[in-house]
Amino acid sequence: MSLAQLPLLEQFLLLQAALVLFLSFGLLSQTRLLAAIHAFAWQGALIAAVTLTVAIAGHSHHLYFSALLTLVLKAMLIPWMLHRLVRRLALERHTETLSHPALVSMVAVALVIFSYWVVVPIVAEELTFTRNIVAVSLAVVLIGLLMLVARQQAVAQVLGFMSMENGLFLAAVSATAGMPLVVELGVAFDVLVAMVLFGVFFFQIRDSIDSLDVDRLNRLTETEEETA
Amino acid sequence: MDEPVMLSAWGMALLQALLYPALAPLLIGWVRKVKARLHNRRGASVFQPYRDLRKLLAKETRVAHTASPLFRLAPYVVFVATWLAAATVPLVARDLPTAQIADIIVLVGMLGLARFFLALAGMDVGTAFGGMGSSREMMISSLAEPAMLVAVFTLAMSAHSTSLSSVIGYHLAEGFVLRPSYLFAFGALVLVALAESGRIPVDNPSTHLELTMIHEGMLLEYTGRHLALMELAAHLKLLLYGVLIANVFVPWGIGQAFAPAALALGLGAILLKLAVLGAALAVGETVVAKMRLFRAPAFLNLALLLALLGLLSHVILEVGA
Amino acid sequence: MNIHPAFLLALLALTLALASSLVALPAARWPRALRWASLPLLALSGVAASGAGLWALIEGLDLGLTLPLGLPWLPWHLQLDALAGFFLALIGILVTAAGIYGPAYVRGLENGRESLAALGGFSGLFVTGMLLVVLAADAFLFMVAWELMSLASYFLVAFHHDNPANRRAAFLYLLMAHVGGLAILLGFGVLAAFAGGFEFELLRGAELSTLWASLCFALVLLGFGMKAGLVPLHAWLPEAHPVAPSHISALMSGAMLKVAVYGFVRVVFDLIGQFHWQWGVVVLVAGSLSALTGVLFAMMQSDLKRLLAYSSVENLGIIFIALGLALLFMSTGHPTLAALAFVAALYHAINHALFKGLLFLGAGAVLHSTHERDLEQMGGLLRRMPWTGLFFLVGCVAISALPPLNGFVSEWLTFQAALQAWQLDSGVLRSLIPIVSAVLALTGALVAATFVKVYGVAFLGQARSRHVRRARVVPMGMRLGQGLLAVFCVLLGVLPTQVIALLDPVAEAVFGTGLPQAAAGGWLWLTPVSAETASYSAPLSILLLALIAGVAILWARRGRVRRVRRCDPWDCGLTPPTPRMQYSAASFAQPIRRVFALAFVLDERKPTATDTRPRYRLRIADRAWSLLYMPLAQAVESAARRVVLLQSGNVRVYLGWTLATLLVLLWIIS
Amino acid sequence: MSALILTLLLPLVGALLLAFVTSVRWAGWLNLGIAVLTLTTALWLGWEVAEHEVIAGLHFRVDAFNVYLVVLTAFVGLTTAIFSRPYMRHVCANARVTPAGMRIYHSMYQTFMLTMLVALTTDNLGVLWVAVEGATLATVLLVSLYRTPEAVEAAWKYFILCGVGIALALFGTVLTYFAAQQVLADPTEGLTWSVLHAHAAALDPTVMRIAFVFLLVGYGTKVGLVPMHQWLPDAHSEGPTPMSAVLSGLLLNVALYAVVRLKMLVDGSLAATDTPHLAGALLMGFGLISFLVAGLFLHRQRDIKRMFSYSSIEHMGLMTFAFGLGGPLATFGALLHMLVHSLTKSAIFVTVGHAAHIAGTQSIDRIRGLIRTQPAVGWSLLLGVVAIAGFPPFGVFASEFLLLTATIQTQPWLSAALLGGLAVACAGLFRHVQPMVYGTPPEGQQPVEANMLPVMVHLGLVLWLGLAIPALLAGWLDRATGLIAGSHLL
Repeated sequence: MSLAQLPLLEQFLLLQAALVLFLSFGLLSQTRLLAAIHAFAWQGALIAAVTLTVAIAGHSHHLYFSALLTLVLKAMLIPWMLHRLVRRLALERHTETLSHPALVSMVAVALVIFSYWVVVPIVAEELTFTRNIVAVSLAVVLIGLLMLVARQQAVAQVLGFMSMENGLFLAAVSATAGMPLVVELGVAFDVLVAMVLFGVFFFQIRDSIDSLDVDRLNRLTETEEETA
Repeated sequence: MDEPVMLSAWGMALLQALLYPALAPLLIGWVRKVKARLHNRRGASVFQPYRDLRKLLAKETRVAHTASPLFRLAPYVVFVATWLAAATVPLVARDLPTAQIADIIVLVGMLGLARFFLALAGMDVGTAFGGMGSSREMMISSLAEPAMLVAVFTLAMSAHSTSLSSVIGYHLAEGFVLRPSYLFAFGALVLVALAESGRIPVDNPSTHLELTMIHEGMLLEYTGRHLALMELAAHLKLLLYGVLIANVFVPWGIGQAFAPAALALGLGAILLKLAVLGAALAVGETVVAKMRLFRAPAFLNLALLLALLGLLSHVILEVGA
Repeated sequence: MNIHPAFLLALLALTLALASSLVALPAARWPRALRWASLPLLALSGVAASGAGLWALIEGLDLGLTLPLGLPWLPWHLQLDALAGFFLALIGILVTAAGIYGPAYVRGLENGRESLAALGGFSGLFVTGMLLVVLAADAFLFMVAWELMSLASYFLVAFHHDNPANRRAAFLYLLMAHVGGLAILLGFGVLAAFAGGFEFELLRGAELSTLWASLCFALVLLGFGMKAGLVPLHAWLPEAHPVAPSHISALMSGAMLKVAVYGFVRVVFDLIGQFHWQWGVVVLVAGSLSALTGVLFAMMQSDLKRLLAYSSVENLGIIFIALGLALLFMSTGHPTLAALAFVAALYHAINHALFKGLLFLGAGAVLHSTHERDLEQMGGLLRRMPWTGLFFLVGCVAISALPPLNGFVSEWLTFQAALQAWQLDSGVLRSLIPIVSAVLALTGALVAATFVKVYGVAFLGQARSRHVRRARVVPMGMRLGQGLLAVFCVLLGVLPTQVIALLDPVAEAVFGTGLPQAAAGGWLWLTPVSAETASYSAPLSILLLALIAGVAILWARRGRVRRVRRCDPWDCGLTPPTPRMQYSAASFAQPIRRVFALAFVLDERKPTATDTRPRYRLRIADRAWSLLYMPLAQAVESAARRVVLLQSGNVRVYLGWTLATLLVLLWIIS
Repeated sequence: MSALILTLLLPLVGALLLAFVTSVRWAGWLNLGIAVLTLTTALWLGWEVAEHEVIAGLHFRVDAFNVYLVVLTAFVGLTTAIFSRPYMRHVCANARVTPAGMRIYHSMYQTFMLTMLVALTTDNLGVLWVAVEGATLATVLLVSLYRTPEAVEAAWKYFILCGVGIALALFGTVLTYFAAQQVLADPTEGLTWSVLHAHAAALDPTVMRIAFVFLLVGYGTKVGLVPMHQWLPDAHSEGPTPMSAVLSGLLLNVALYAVVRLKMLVDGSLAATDTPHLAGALLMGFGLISFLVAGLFLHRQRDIKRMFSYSSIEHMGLMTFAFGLGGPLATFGALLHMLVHSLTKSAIFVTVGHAAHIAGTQSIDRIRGLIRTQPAVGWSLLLGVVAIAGFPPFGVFASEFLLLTATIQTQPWLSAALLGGLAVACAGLFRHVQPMVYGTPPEGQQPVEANMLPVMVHLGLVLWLGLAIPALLAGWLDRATGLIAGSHLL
């Protein structure tokens, strides 16, 4: 069925999903840390919006709560923490030079197509709409992973990781109208703790190799020949 | 067999066993005589070997300080083993219990035992020549023994038996058949016999030239009665091979029963055969030259090859499944 | 349930062996625990085992028993039938000898650095393992016992672990034992897949297609052949056997290799229960190859124990030749002949156990009193250690397959079996078997040469080094141990008919027929097929030997001068020869080395005329290494070198792997 | 039920308490005490489960499959605590760790135990996910405890890789939930394993397929399946030794446990489709690859702890393969292998800790002649390796026997690969271990005061399991086999 036949709310949902996807492209290609963090915050906000929309659509109350949760956590708390970290690490001016930006975004596009192709076989007519959202969120997840692969800056990697989480939230909310509350809370808690730990590790890494370039974390390897 | 026959059989067996050492020197003497004639010499009497043995027995026996008890034990073992081996080969009569005691594989084993102690004795005193002799002897024998066994197997497989008397009986029973396998086996046995009894072209019984000697090298340290035993054992060995070849390939004339006539015939027959063989040996030793030691393997490989050919031709041509 | 006394005896043997390993543990603090408690217990266990084995043989028992151990649905199944009994007896005799011999031997180790607790403990476990393998009646227990045996012997090989060479040997041994064990395990797996269970009872009933049966056969041949040291799977054997303490070497060569033979017989002849002439040919060829290679390399060795180890390879080859003949005859429907070959194999198995054990114990005695394993340093030991010299001589004569000792009987039987080839229909086999017997003959002759070298160089002549010149008679226990085995060598040589009467039930059990003709002519005459075909009377030949000896002595000693005078050696009138002028082991082997040069990888350094200090160096390598083992090792190494590229150290690469895996999987499933 | 609650509460309380105990001595003892109590309650739980098949309630469910893992976890937790008390004091004395670090260590130790137990006992896939992620978070700080550059690097890699993996697993979970919602009357139960298992056949196979891929990659990362294994050797080699022991002994098991639970669901939903054994095939593939690759890795090791972590990968691969193979024989073997492997491997890591102390280094080339320096340690290491290499009479042999025979019954040609892999692995282990235990020790290699009790107990148990499997355990394992493979063995 075509977009036009969908109710307005769902069209709105798809729009938001599209925006989320767009933002993760932005994250992927954004070289300035602070800007990337902002993009991430916006992504979080959009996820929250999506949740809210679904809540309104489905009148499911616990989704209101999780919308709030998402907003606070993804759009405010974590970006704020990252902000603080970046400032304390004196990385405000840090810009990263991507090795092959064009290639990376091409790969990202390919990933989008791939994820759609993967999800297509889910054939249940009334699901087409959710199916597409699953495709989008899968794309977001994969792009987040791609970002982890492409970026050598620890903070940027964390952003990629977090945007993966965003993709998960998107999927959870839009496709399944929200996970059970227990799980939501647990996940949120884990993410928060993870964020804190990331913060700790930024400093540990900087102390050990006085930089946050993960390519320089290459002591532990099997490849070099024995020096006996 | 009922008692009296049994007894007479055993008696015969013992007589025949005694006949071997009695005849052995004679064969040597005969060969030497013929050789001398071929060399246009008069040569010593045919009975010279007996006199040599008597002389050796009369002489004092000396043993090196460095020798161990085994050195004095060895001559007896060598002699006894060779004699026992010989005793199992039908000489004048065929169906003797001694032939039952040991078939042809045991015979080879007995000769092996003799050789084993002979070689050990050679190494005992700890002289260079002794060791050299033993080493070469074992090399030669390790090639000759398989050749001999395979040649014998050819006979055994066609006669379906490894007991000499059965083999001979089988041949007598089926009369004269021209078997290619026997030709090869015969050739192999002759070569082996030459090598094993230390004749030209492998070894030269009448030299003490250190580079060439094998058998003599091991006997260097022996004197007196020990030497006599060793010599006699060597003679026995030659006789044994002669009789083996003669009676297995040309069994006719051997005594089938224990009747005096048959036995006398058998004795005459074997003497005749041995005379011929001895003459042939003498001729061969005169015309052929002793070969270098490391040509000997080739010589024995030829023997082994012949033997195998015999075996295969038997399997392929004669059984004919 | 009431257990048959024979079985109780076997269990007692097991317990005693275990006990001996337990009481050895305090040896860490009190070294004497080994001498006074552990080894005597081991000897007792040996006695019990041989008793149980003989019982089973004489009565032709076939008993079963289950113990509440093992897997929940598969308790340990034990069995005691004729076959097991025979090998039980074999192991028992050897263990007894080792137990008697051991105390005096380990005394020499008490002030060494190695822990005697390990020695005693693992010796006990080793024996336990061997006995348990023979008694096992289900695949699981069999494998447990088998690997226990391998493992314990590994620790014994690694006993003198200060020497890196020994460690390498132990490593190689463990590795090959493990691979072999796994192969056997898979072989059992094939059987079990068809039988639906692991008990031998069920495995016997398994209906395999020829393909599967052949696969199973190949696996077990690989596994047991590896343990039995069949060429080219023998590489570990000459490395591992010599480095263990000598009484253990005796057990390893004498008993453990036979356990491998047992396993092969049990699985191939008993469990698989079908015979194909192709199998026979394979075994025959493998056996001949091992026999020839083994003896040739034995001839070339100058390390006494290493030489003995190589000769074990040769003897196992002979055993497998006989087994191959049995397979051939069975597959072509001649059970009686198969039984003949089989009996020959068993006979040679026990013979080899006896004389190889004896020889290793002798080598141990030499080692004990001279601390020397290198033949080139020995000489003249017969006059310094007369008893050991005598026993060793018996061993040498026996192993050289010379009448009237035991080695000859089994070789004779093997020949007799081979000579029945004319009864086969297929001309190919008819011509193959005689060639094999030719190889056998060649092997026999070379063995004689080898042991002339060993005895002549080590025990005769003059001492080649000071410490050998100072050699002393070894203690009573060690002499007893050797004597026991020597006596057995003579007995089995002189009374073949009785021994074969004992072996008959085994053949009966396996082929359903024994050797009815064997003693047809009375106990004096051994006539395996029929009196016309072949007969051998060891007792009478002994009698005649004695008789003739008497005659000879009388005749020879009637000369005028009776007494023997001592003098310097003549040696063609050279100056009194020095020890360095003697033929050395290497020089003795030189002609054969030259004749069979093809078999070896020779690295010979002859001194040149201008050498100030001329030295002759000779290295002989085994082709199996360059052809089989090295390539394998290199393959693994290079594979490892490639694989480690996975661990590049860069976290982004790792994440890339994760992403790639994810995508590939998604692609696969859609 | 109360037993279960206690079993979960004890570590929680312990974690909170230990976070505030400043005295290293008391912390060690307290840690030990809590471990003891946990074990007792775990045994109680086991007894209850033996009483009445299943204990379920409030998102928790204990059946035959996980109860023996619970007991095992508590047990290894205890023995490791016994070892860690003197060991960590030794470490602390060498000032490699600050007292604050020690507080984190002990608190996190209990937290880790908590997450393990929760992950094992929960019936809710979401909670399972939360627990496994929690385990990562709890251990990641411990990996970087020593603050050496290597440690920090290892921790970072561990964190990122497992974080990503787990995130993927969450996506899989979401998809499962998504599939569940289409069939379940009450969507909130969409993550309850038991309910899902009941309705497995109805779940949309396509979604489940995709979901399983994500779950496999996700939890597989934690299992240490090649090629997502790279974090494992780093984390094992750089973290404190007790951590390595529990990681290898427990965490990997739990991750594999999760994978198997989910495989059961997927099998249910795919049963009707044309690829009913997809999950099994994937598991077999990953297992075999991990097994072979890890075996090869063993040959190139220079760090003793890394080496044994690769051996862990190898064995996890073997178990994964066996679970993928399916069938009662293989499954029973795999369950048994889980048990004996974690016992043996934790014992080995404990021994390795002592060995490293003796030699003052983890570099294989510089550890020599342990048997001479300290026979107890040397022999334990040697015997441990013998056990892990699959020699009888140790239990690992029993399980490998079952695996191999099961393989040759169902997939005969793969058994060749197993044969080669085992041989390569055995060679890889012994070529490094022999020089370490044998030979003459270098100068200045001193014995240390070592408490070999845990090692003895573990190896003793493994030996016992190799000789005879007690009826109770056999019953548990067999019921678990029934759950997983659908048919019993006994």
